[in-house]
Amino acid sequence: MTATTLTRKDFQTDQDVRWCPGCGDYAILAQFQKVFPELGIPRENFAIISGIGCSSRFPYYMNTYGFHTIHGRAPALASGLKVMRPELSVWVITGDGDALSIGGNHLIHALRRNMDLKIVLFNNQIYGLTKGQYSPTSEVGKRTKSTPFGSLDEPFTPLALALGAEASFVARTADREQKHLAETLHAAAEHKGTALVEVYQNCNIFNDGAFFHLTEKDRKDGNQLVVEHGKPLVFDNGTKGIVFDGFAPKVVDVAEVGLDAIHVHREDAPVGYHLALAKLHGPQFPTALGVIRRVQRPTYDALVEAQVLAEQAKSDKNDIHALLHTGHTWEVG
Amino acid sequence: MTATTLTRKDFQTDQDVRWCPGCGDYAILAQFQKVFPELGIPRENFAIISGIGCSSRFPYYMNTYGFHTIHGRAPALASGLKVMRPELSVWVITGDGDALSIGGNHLIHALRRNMDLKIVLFNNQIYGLTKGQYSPTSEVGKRTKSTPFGSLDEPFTPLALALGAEASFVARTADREQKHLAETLHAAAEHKGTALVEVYQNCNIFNDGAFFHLTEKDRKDGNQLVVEHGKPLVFDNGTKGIVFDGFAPKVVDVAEVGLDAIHVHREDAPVGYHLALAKLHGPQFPTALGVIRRVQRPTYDALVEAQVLAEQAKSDKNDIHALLHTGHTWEVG
Amino acid sequence: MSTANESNGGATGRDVEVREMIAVRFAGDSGDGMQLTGDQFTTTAALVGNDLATLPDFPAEIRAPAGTLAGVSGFQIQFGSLDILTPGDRPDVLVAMNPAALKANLGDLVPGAMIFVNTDAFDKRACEKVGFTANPVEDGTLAAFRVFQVAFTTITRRALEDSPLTTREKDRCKNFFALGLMYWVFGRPMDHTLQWIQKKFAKNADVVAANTAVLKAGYAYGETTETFATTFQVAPAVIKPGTYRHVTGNQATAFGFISAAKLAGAELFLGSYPITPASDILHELSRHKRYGVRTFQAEDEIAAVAAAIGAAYGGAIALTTTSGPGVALKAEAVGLAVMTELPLVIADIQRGGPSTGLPTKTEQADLLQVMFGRNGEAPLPIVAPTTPGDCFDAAIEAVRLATKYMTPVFFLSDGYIANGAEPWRIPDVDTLPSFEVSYRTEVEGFRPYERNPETLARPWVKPGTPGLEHRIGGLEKADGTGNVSYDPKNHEKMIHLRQEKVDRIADDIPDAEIYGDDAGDLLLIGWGGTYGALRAATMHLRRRGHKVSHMHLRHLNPLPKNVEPTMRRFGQVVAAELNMGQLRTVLRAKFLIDVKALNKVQGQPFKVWELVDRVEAMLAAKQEKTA
Amino acid sequence: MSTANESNGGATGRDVEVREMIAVRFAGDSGDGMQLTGDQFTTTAALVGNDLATLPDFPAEIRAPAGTLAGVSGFQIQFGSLDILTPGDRPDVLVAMNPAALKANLGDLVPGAMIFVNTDAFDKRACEKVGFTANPVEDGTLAAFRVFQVAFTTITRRALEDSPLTTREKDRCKNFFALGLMYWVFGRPMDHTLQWIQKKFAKNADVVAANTAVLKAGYAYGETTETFATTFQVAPAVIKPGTYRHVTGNQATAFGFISAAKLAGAELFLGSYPITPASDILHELSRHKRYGVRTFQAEDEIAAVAAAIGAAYGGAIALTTTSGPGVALKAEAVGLAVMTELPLVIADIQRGGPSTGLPTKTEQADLLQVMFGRNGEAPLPIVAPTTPGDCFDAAIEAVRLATKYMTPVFFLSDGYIANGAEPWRIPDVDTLPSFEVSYRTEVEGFRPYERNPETLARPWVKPGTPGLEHRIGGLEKADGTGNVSYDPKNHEKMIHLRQEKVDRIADDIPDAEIYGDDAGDLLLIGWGGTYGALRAATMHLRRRGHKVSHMHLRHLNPLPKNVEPTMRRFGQVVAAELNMGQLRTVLRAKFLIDVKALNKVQGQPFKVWELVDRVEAMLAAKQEKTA
Ligand SMILES: Cc1ncc(C[n+]2csc(CCOP(=O)(O)OP(=O)(O)O)c2C)c(N)n1
Ligand SMILES: Cc1ncc(C[n+]2csc(CCOP(=O)(O)OP(=O)(O)O)c2C)c(N)n1
Ligand code: SF4
Ligand code: SF4
Ligand SMILES: [Mg+2]
Ligand SMILES: [Mg+2]
Repeated sequence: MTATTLTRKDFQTDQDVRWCPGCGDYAILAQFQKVFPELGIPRENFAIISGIGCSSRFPYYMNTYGFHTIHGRAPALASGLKVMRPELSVWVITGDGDALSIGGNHLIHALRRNMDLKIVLFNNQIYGLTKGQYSPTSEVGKRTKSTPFGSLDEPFTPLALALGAEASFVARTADREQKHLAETLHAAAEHKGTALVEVYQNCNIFNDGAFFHLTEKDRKDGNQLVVEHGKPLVFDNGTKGIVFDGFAPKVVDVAEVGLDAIHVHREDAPVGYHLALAKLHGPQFPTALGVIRRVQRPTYDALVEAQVLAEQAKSDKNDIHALLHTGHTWEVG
Repeated sequence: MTATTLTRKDFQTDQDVRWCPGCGDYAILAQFQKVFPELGIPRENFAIISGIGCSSRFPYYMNTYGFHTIHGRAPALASGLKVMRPELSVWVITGDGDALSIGGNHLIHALRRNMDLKIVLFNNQIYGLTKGQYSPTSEVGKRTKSTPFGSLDEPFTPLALALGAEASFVARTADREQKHLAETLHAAAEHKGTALVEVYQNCNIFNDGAFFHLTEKDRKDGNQLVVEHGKPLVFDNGTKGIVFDGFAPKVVDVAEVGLDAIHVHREDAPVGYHLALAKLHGPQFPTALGVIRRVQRPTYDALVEAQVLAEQAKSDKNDIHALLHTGHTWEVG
Repeated sequence: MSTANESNGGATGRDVEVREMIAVRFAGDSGDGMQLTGDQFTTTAALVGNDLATLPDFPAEIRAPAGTLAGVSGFQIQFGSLDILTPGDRPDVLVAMNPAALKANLGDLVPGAMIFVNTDAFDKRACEKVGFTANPVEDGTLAAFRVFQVAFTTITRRALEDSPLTTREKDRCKNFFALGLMYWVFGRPMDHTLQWIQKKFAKNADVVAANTAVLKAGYAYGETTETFATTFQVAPAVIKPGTYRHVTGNQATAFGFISAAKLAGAELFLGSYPITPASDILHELSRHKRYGVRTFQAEDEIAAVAAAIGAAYGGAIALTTTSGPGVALKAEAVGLAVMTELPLVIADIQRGGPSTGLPTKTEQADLLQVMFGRNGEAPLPIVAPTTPGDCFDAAIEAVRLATKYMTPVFFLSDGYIANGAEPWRIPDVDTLPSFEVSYRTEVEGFRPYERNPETLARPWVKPGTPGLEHRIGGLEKADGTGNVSYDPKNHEKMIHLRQEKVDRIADDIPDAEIYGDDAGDLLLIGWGGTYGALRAATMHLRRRGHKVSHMHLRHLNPLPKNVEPTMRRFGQVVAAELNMGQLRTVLRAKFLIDVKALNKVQGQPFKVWELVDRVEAMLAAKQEKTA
Repeated sequence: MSTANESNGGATGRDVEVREMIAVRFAGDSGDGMQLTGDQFTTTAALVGNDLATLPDFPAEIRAPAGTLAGVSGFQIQFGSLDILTPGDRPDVLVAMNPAALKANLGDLVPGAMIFVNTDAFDKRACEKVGFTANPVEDGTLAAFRVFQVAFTTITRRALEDSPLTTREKDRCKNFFALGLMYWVFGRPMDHTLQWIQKKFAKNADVVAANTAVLKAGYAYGETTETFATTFQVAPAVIKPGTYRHVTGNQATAFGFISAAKLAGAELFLGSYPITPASDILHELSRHKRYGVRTFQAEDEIAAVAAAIGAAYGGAIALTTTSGPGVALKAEAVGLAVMTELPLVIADIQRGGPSTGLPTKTEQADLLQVMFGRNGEAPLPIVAPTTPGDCFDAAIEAVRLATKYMTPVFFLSDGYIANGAEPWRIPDVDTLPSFEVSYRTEVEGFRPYERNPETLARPWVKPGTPGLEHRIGGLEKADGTGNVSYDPKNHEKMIHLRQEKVDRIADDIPDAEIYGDDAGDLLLIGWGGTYGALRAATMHLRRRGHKVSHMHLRHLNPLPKNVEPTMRRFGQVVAAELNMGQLRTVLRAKFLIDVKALNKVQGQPFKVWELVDRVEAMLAAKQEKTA
């Protein structure tokens, strides 16, 4: 199957989709099925690796190579695959519990190594599959089955964690922002290195409406800051903007200060800026969507490949005889 | 034993210290034995929890309660202890492999939760105990037993990772900076919340001299930036300073720009600044030592305690009978 | 299972069947409220004085699409005038809210079972969606059954003609119609449910009115129509007097651990990471901060057990709860608890494996994992509850052993009893075992690994105790001092001491329960959650004249002392397990007795009659051989 | 162990003892270069044609303080004209560089052993530091031995009077003095070491000169002084012709896996996290990128095995290496490999447990962990190498089984053979088994869980293969299609299929090796790294007239087919293990044979003579009973 002729249908499977009706995962699936045929990659060269969670059932619904692994370990498993098979387009699908609770360590190490993986984190700020416990992204005070008196711990901002872990690409989007979601997936696919895409995803059963302030028509304008490289940080239909006073962000009226005063987004700016941007949140600030950081550095898998090739150039790579005879030997008889 | 009469000797044990002669760990131990008696805490109220590694043998040499646990899990084990026993002063001793490789996840979650733990990370940029493999803080290209052709992965900057993980207190010091080390331990001890102290530690066997540019008399002035709250970021005997151009740091001549132009360090500044500071490194920049971030937020253990007390105020906490009879019951016979 | 039928022409001219026990299943879409309906029916049965056992059966998906097989939610109850040991093998009565529910359950019914179908849901599309080519109610598919077609939805709507609720809201009441109808079929009072409706929906009078009306409509429908040929009469059971409540296994487990901590005079700490089917213990314990319970939802299972070890080190009653995959992750840390001899309970609520396996199904295939799944020689006690209610006592027993012997203990439950519920006689708090723990404070002569000569337990010292500062850890300990020791002989000594400490517990646990004679042709050995099925099967086998007894193990390591002698008194010994023969492996290795396997690995509990059949076959085979 | 002594007055008027085998231990401070000295001595012995076995003995600490017991580093070699199976129980000759080295090794020596002490190191302080109240060389402590006092340091300095090296540098040469002396004592040529010095220190002519001078000084010292009463003559062994080299077990393991990948026609991937005593496999494999080996030092053991599974999924020969604590962490992921039926080798280099235990010591206590330490029923094959050299073949065997049967396989080595070295006859590459793997590419009729009718293996498909896109995972698989299935009967079927796949391997492995007659009074069963000691003990037992045979298992799951019938042909069956009886448990459970235990759990290998003694006691006890 050549890549150019692929359509959305080619990526659909015969399995019944088993998410709750209304779940945000459907919308994300739809965008994947739209974007994958556009990437110019033969279908058989995709591998989708997931952990465990509602989100992690994703591979069953994509007609590519897919591996539904165990809880939290998808980035590690995908790393082994990518190191051996650098020609594949390897995607990791994970949830906020899968990626940040049990799997937090593998995530940060994949980012540090800059493994060429596309990691898409469905963040619904809840454990869906296990029926509604709070997660490491749940807001403080959240009442869930496991925190009937309200949760106590400060959540992670996933992109901030990733930036602290040397991420070369971090982006954020939302299930209901279909076009933006598709564009962000495209950007991730094109990045050489670990691309972390956080997708705000509505769990209509256990955490309904967590992101409605960002995704619903009547509320999103004032809360959504869509960032683009080289463009000023404006939102609310261009009426408001973000400036920095030293390292501290401030919301200003564009009309008042003029568009030129507004901070211009750069994907390759110092990471301190990206951290500040990733951490903007309501009610005081809008939430940033888009590619927040994108810088180039060598990928681990490519470096391994180069080391192997350099060494192999020195001798016959199949000569076991030579291997066994390295060092001191002696003859008997 | 009342706290006030304690001396260094009270914290020494009868166990032979089994680090290699010349190891930086000795210097750190000496400062602990100096600082602990000064903290006004009864000896029996210290608990030192470590993982596995050369550094993690530390508890055996401190005459307090000590637990040499398993590799990477010390922050998690210490969390359970602290939640049950908030009155104890709980210290975690860990290495760069223990804390950041196998234990990375527990570390970032402890920081996020702001467990009231003092985590002291002996960073020698190598696996000492297992005889010299590269670690997640080893520089790229490092040749070790497990990377004979040079390591490929970007190291973590431990404090940057911590900042991305919502740390309320991060500091850096070095084994050979005895006074600074002691002051930093004091600051950590006084912080309510997770305090992460990175101690650059010389492993004279497997990674000798890794920090000599920061600790040796003839080299340190130009490379060491000691930060203090409210003081400008100057180094090299006050001749040089750091300024920020937007988010980008720059080294300037103090004589040229004037002291007032130098950026003033604030421990409670926006985290983007702390990240920028934590990531300064040579050859272009000096390395920051000192308390880089210190902010107050509630600790997990205190919040748990408060929830428990609030609930206990409502009823008899020992009334099992009431517990078993909650909800619908019926009588037979 | 009907064991005695007696048909009388009732007052209305219809038959009244008197039953010793009967099994009813409610089945519908996930959204149809079947669990609630089952709960109500159960409570009323209990109030009427029946003994009973129940089993909910959830779909694996959170919300599967409506009308699909994957989305069917079921609730089964068996109740009767006898000792009820299981929720029943095969329902005598099925309430099917839609074609999916019918399809999913048809294979399970006893021949001649009564089926109540909601005909409104049986349109062509719905039937085809689940693979019926025609309407099964009409095409003879159900010929073997007594089928009653009732237009649940239509009648519900009719009963609510005057209600201000929307049609969708009205339709949601139809489970109360089904419940009302069943109350009539079994001659049960509606009071409890009526009161419950009042309380539950107190905030919305319209809903109270609607549910009340529909419940009554269901009852009235039974009474006034001529459709139903039979009603049932199930007499109260002879039940031990006392105060009763329902508990699921997981709830009883939570109650047990809270109580155990109180009995020990210490505070309970739970470190846990959610996982099916163990999460409900975390949920339940999270609610009981007022009893000093501290729950810590950790970042993963390793952190959960590590935190629990830290809590134990701090002097708490420390617990970690999980299922099989989580146990695998905790293995290394459990070894640390063995080496440091700290009290800790690891609760494994088993589910179908290997790997993610069948996460919502039951199995008993973790026994060898909990027994052997650690590096090095790391023995520890294992306690396995037998019924939902027994989870309470087994939890207390696990804590008792952990604290008395200073050792980690496995509490080995399973999905079947964890989710299953039964009426539970609430124990008198004063009758619970007392085992207040004591912490060492005496400085004189303190040595961290000095042992109690009877139990071999080392002292438990709380950090914060002046003068007892000491260090422990995972490296081998010198006998007595607890210092790090690489001495070869010391290592062997410590290995033997740790083993002997566990072995000695055999003197401190009751004999295994034996049902039936203590000698005979065949001994059925089981453990844990298969108790009810094995016991019921043995009862039937004995009624049928077989010399069969049942020995059930709650303590799996060490084994009770009567296990071996009892086994030797039977012609055949059979280990019946929901695995490939794990206890069997242990028994054979220990005693060199030719224990036979009676295994099932289907993610399902044993059915009583399959046990009866398989045991009879084994008896016959043996007879043939010896004949 | 000396088995035949013959004393001749030699040319110099001193005795020459002819020995069939002899054991020598070099011991000193960590910094004294004992490992290097041992290596040189070993290579020369090999070149002279002796058979031999060696054992290094490192301190647990990286660099323990000089002069302490904890800092003693030792190297033992046994060599001879016979088949040498172990490094020797008790040295006949000890070279002690300081009091600590003497103290640490004294208890191990045979009575009458020769001890060479470096008197320069025996000052008062040094003696007292290790607990000697007086100089043991002088106070009669060594009365039972033949002690030779040599001033190693003084003579070394003297030999280097003209050298430009510093005194500290000169003193570092003293191990070459010891080596030269030993070469004289055993009549060995110095050529090899002289060449080696040239090459090794090529960059520093002064060091070459110094080491050369000191080596020769040691030899000359022996030859010219009258101090030594005895020298030894150890004839060459009859050794199979071929090209030989030294290998440690870990090195042979690495070579084996590289070769296996080449034989399979695929690339090798190693995912690993450093841990003693497995790290050297990682180190060795990291050096061989030229053979396409990709090593990945992961963030932890879980990531290491997960990455290996990912590599296997990608079509690689996937390996993960660790020790017991790491195996515990990998358990959950190994279950995933079982469920997804991917080839994977997990190498467990066992060490002393439980928990962190005795990390630098050997043990065999992970057998039940690797057999049973996973949730659910998750059977897999286990291969255990028997000697350092056998690690090579066992590694190939593990890969062969993994790829042929599409299953994870455990490779169960231990610290003793991992660090031990032996001369190894390098196999002719053409004689290695060939088992080229094939990946499915045919689209027609593809089903992910269709099985090869003979092996029951499912097809191996590389992502990137057009038309075969499919999904796998840890949930139970439907037979054939591999789709997710919650069907009870399917689950049971798959459980049985996975078990049968492993069971069928019994048809594809050789019978267990039996040494001695195939019937008799006592069968000694062992597995893995105890091979040499058991074999040597059996040899001695047979020489002493006992009807004892030795059966050694390299395949532990499934067991070779001759295991049961062989066991049944012996009066007693004894499982000799460095644990509390783990193989014994397996054998008893499987065969109901009363296998007796001969255990040792001291972090040490078996000594040949302790085996002989214990077996003789068992033989005597049995005779008494039957008499
Ligand atoms: C080792 C292990 N621990 C726990 C679980 C149970 N578990 C499955 S998914 C999950 C969390 C799901 O949350 P998230 O990753 O946010 O995914 P979502 O369902 O919300 O998409 C948990 C705790 C498991 N399957 N395996
Ligand atoms: C589960 C487990 N994996 C691996 C090891 C082996 N191990 C012990 S310490 C260590 C790393 C030590 O490095 P670091 O934490 O930097 O401490 P250092 O020795 O440098 O102080 C490793 C890999 C272990 N003990 N347990
Ligand atoms: S529980 Fe939430 S996340 Fe999971 S499928 Fe349902 S709606 Fe989606
Ligand atoms: S190996 Fe390095 S870190 Fe470890 S004790 Fe020696 S010098 Fe210190
Ligand atoms: Mg989630
Ligand atoms: Mg280190």
